Amino acid sequence: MGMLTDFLMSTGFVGIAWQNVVMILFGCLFIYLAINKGFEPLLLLPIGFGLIVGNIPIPESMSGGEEGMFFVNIYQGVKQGIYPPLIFLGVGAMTDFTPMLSNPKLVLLGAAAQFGIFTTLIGALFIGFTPQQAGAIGIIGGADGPTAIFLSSMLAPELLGSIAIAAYSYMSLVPVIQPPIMRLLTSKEERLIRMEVSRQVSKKEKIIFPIIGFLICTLIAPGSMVLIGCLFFGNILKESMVTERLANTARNAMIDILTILLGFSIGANTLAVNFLTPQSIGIFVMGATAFALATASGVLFAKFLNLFSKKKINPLVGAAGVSAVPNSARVVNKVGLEADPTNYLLMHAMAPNVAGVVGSAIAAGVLLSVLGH
Amino acid sequence: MGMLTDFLMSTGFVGIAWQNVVMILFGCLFIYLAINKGFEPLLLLPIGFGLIVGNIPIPESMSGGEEGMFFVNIYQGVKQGIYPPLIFLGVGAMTDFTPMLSNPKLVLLGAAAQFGIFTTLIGALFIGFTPQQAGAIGIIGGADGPTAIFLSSMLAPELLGSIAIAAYSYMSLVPVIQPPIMRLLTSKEERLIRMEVSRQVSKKEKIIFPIIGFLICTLIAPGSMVLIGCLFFGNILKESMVTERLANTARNAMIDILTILLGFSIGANTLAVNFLTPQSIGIFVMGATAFALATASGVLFAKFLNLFSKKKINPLVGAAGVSAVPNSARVVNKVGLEADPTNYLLMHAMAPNVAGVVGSAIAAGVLLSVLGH
Amino acid sequence: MGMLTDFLMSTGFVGIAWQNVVMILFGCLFIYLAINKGFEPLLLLPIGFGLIVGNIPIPESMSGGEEGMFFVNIYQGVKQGIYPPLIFLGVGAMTDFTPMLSNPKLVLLGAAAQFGIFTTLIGALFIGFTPQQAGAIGIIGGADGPTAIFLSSMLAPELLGSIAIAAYSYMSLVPVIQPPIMRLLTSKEERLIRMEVSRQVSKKEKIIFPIIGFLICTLIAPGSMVLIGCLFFGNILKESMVTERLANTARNAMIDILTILLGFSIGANTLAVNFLTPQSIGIFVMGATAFALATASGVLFAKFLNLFSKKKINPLVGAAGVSAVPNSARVVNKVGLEADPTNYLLMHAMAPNVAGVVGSAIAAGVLLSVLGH
Amino acid sequence: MNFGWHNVVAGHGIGLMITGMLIVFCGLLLISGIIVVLGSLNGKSAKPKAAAAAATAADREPTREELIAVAGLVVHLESERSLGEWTQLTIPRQNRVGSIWASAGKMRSLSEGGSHA
Amino acid sequence: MNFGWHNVVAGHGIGLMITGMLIVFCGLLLISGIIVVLGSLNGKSAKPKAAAAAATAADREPTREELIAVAGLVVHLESERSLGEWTQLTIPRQNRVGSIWASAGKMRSLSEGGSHA
Amino acid sequence: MNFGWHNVVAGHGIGLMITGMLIVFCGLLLISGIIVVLGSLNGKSAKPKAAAAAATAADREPTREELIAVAGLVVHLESERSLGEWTQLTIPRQNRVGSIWASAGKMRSLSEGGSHA
Ligand code: NA
Ligand code: NA
Ligand code: NA
Repeated sequence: MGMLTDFLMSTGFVGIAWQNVVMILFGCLFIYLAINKGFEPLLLLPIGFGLIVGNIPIPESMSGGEEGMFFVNIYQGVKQGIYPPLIFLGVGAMTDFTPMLSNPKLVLLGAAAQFGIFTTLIGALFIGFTPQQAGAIGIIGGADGPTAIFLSSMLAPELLGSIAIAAYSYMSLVPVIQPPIMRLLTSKEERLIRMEVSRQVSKKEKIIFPIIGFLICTLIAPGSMVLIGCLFFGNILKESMVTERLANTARNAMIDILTILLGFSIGANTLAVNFLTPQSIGIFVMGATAFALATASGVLFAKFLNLFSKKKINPLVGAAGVSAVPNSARVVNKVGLEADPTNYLLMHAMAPNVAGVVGSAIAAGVLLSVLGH
Repeated sequence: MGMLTDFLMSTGFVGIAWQNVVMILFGCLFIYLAINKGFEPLLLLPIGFGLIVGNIPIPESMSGGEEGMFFVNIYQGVKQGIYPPLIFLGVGAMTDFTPMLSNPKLVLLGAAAQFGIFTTLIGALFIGFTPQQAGAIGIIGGADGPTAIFLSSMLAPELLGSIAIAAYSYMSLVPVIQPPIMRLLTSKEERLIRMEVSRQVSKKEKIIFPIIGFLICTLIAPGSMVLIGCLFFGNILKESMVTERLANTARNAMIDILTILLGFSIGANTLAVNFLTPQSIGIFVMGATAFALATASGVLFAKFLNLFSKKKINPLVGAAGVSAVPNSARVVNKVGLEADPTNYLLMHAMAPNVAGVVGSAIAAGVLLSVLGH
Repeated sequence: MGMLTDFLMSTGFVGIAWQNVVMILFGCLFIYLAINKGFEPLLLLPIGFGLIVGNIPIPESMSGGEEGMFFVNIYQGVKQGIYPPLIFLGVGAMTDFTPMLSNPKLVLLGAAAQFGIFTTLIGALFIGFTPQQAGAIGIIGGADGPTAIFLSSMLAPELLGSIAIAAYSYMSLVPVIQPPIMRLLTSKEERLIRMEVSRQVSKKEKIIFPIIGFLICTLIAPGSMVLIGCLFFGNILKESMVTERLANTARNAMIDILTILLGFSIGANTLAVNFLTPQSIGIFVMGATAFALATASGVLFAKFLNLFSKKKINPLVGAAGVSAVPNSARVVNKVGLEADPTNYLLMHAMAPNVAGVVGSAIAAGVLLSVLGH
Repeated sequence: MNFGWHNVVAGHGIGLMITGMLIVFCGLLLISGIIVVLGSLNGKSAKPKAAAAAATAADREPTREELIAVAGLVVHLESERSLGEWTQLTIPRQNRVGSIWASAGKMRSLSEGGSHA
Repeated sequence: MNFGWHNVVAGHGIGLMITGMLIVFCGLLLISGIIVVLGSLNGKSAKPKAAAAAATAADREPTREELIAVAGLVVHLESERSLGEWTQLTIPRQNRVGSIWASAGKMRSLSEGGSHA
Repeated sequence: MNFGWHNVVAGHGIGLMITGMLIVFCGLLLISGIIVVLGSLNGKSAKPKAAAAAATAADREPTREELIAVAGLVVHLESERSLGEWTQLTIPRQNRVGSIWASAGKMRSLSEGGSHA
């Protein structure tokens, strides 16, 4: 039975390396976190299972096999930057900009929080990443999955896996990372500040905003055209009320299908050689700093604004500037309630929260046009 | 800060031209028409927003940027004629051929209305378009979005944007364009004609029809194979009752996703250089004539048929031959009710209405096989 | 009117051959079977209509026409093995492995039934098929649509149409093929055997199983990575309960869209030259044998197991090893009730039934790695 | 663009028009002919009672029983859903063909899985 | 990887940071400015009563009538569904805008087909 | 096609069959082994009461209260829908996990958006 031995030689057991095992364990870890700890399951479960699938040792004899092509094929949508913008389109179709429209002042907090992106970029440069890699790592501080994936697929595809995992992990760790920083940087009095109820927003405003918003963002940062374009296109589909069925499909069937393909293919294409590197450690460390710095700068900028305005802002709200919609807004609400059980900051926090999405898309645009190719 | 100035040089403000501004204004116009005037919002809103996105000036330094590739990528589905037939499949899964099956005689009115296509073709040739372009322009008279887009993507891609916009605009202007022509060409007596109630149609007929219908159309006009094939395939999915779930997805999730991609990518790939041309004016003028002629020939042919048959047809019904499902059928019903508030022509008008869809697909097939490369 | 005659020369009537007619009749036959006899309508209806569409004679003058490209384009997803694994993903999202988890012993029956695959392979080799073709034909015995299509697209694309049609036809003929064999190979006493009620399965088991199951299968048969990976990925999306919306879309919108594209494009790309061949007859004969042998080996292996275990298995259950989920399980239940109207075998039969799906995916993996390129 | 009739001649405009309209008319004429034939074949089997029933069904108010039935169906689907697949095979699909619930129900039944797998 | 500040200098880190934050702030500053303008324009047309109505609608319990209405709607859709397209054009879409039923209804109405075709 | 056993020999038919069946059996044998292990591990944590509850839930008729509850839920979703996102964050998702309404509800809640963005 030469053929039998041949076959046995071609099983996965032959040529299995410790890297494969470690990667598979990582996959199991992310699945565990997704299911038992509720870490962004919609992304981390597919990525985790993808890691397991992609790191099964395939014997030489088959490495060129067409069947291995499947994951290469569905990964094209990531490589060529097709899935993330379309997912962003669906996100736009579920995002409600009303809180932002009713609190224009709070929009600036969403800008301040992007400070985390650029300080992290410098940190990444410092520890020896290339400018392109540093940009991709910095964007983790944007706390925006599609933006991070889109940018790193453009600037540093080799880091995509680690960056995607870091971004989504920290987005779900927001309730752990943010509160201590928020408490550290604010006084009890500040946490007690009540903000006036926000004004009504007319349907017309909601429809005009996506158009004007898009024009401003892309004229200032042409690199953000695709992401911002898709985000606001999805949003106008939703707000116009005349394309309800398109908005519905965009935020349900379409975004789900793309999320499955995105997560699964990213996982399956994240191999030990790219993931089990000192760089990955650097990425995770940098990512944590990015989130911390973003939170801090949001809070501090809110306090800074209070120096000049009579209507005080509750500085906690600044922490919501690191999008991670809607987790960080919920964290703000929670911490606010600790200080005063009757002071609900949620709707106020949603303003910087969605502004942060736009902010990091602009930042990604800047990085893309400066560092792109 | 050489880098800062560099970047400012790379914003959209630099190198913005009046063409960009005009195109963006056009985009806003179509969005306005879609939302406030209800002009085919499912298509004109995506196209309109796409126009805005696609005509933001991108500085030289980035014109080759990968991120610009996104719209090129999703446009492939239009260029290679993939989206329109699949949308047609979904249309088939929502179209009901019953009225046509119960009024075979009225089918001919759907043929007569295609006269608008070919007269417009001649007009387009006359004012100097190439035969291919003329064919693509003529098909606007078919009043059928996917057919028009499919044909022009094959014959005259450079005119695709203008033709798509013209087609959908006029389809929603049907209530404005048709009534005067209908009144002009019919006497009060004719508008009062009552038509006998149509016969029952058995489930079996509904299932057999798509198959036989497809064979006839494609044997006579092989060029219409793809469009007619998808239309009738979608319809049999619906009528067979055994593939309900496929029909459901085809007419909901699938058609919605494709409509988003189609409209958005067409808009984003319609640039000033192709759109702001005297040709576009020609296209819009020709398009209007096409609709007018189609309406007229439908009505007149109905009167012509009345010369020979004892069971008189209400000539208004002929106007529904210009598909534009179901707008023109509704217009017919409205004008009919003006003459006699108890004479409902809607179900009768649906017959030439759906027949018109088949008719223009056949016409497209002819043009494709004669003019295709 | 030279042009008119030109055109008439270009209609489908010219150059229509008897092969076209026969293929179209076959298309009608499959549509009839799908609608009136309920033969796997979700697949056979699209394939049938596709056969009609794809076998309309296209005149030379147009054979290179872009519009013919449509079916070539959507067929890419089959050729490159993209649709079947994604469909398998959706299948995973609707499959319930609970019966299998609660009856581990019955899993082996799912293995025994795969005997049909390899005996058929030998038969196919015997009558002169190439090893690759023989492998693709053998997999028909797996009674698993996506697996059969995936494997034949890899090993013998030229036979894909016939194999797909054979596989789905026999899957719906299971109620006709299996009972006689089951009755022939079992005694009345055996058919009366009652099996003990199966144990409860915890949520945790359901979540851990897809992961471990995948590792075992792919380490032993790396070639099954893609199919098994997608199957179990879909299943964990379902069982984890935290990605409900993804599982929902995977088993509804996504699988429906892919099924439409798969069936329609397979049909349209199955031409007379590949289908009207003695080989096809061979394929259908072999397919029938495959199903019969699979059923027999399942039943006999159950009897074999009974020789060693005190807890007797009802050998009828062995017949469910030929997946064809859930038809064969229902057949088992029916035949069981004939013997004893109070002996419900359905849930017991589901165990080998789903095990059979895994089993044939493994078998496909073996064939792929041994015979691939 | 240079206007003029010569363009039309050069582009065989008239020929195209005649050919085209001829084809379109042949096509739809044949179709309407076939429809007539089909109709006469199935003419006997036309079922007006169905139509009548339909009309009434559409017009009249839902009865108390129907309200119970509908809500009950929802409850059933809810419980079924939460129980998972143990109840899958108990769904009475046949008598819910063509209803929006049916599709919802089918989605979860293995039988659909089978049709795909 | 070789640590060190020289990497930052080489990568124009500081320049990038300043440029970037500048752009981001400009962008969002402009946006918030525009929002203020928009708000003042439509300021008059703010409708608090709608909000109030909404709030109440969200709070209070569904009345007996609503229960009937809802179940009735389901029944209506069921029957409509089983009847197929003969009743398509009778769906009162307008007054169900934005409801999940509406979309379900629209799917089956030709008007949507038209928007696509 | 030339019949004959030599084809089988040339194609290593027997070898393939033995190898294949061996692999398939190994695979499923291992799987059933693992299942046994898994089962014994979680054996203690088997919950028959859940099953019982399930069974009853499936069998018995929906009560009056449930009818109200269901219709009420529909009404709630309706109003929620028409109000848009102001009520988004009020959806009690937790206790509707795995229900068809839940998914409908989730779709509209920003939390899902977050999971994607
Ligand atoms: Na952000
Ligand atoms: Na038409
Ligand atoms: Na099988």
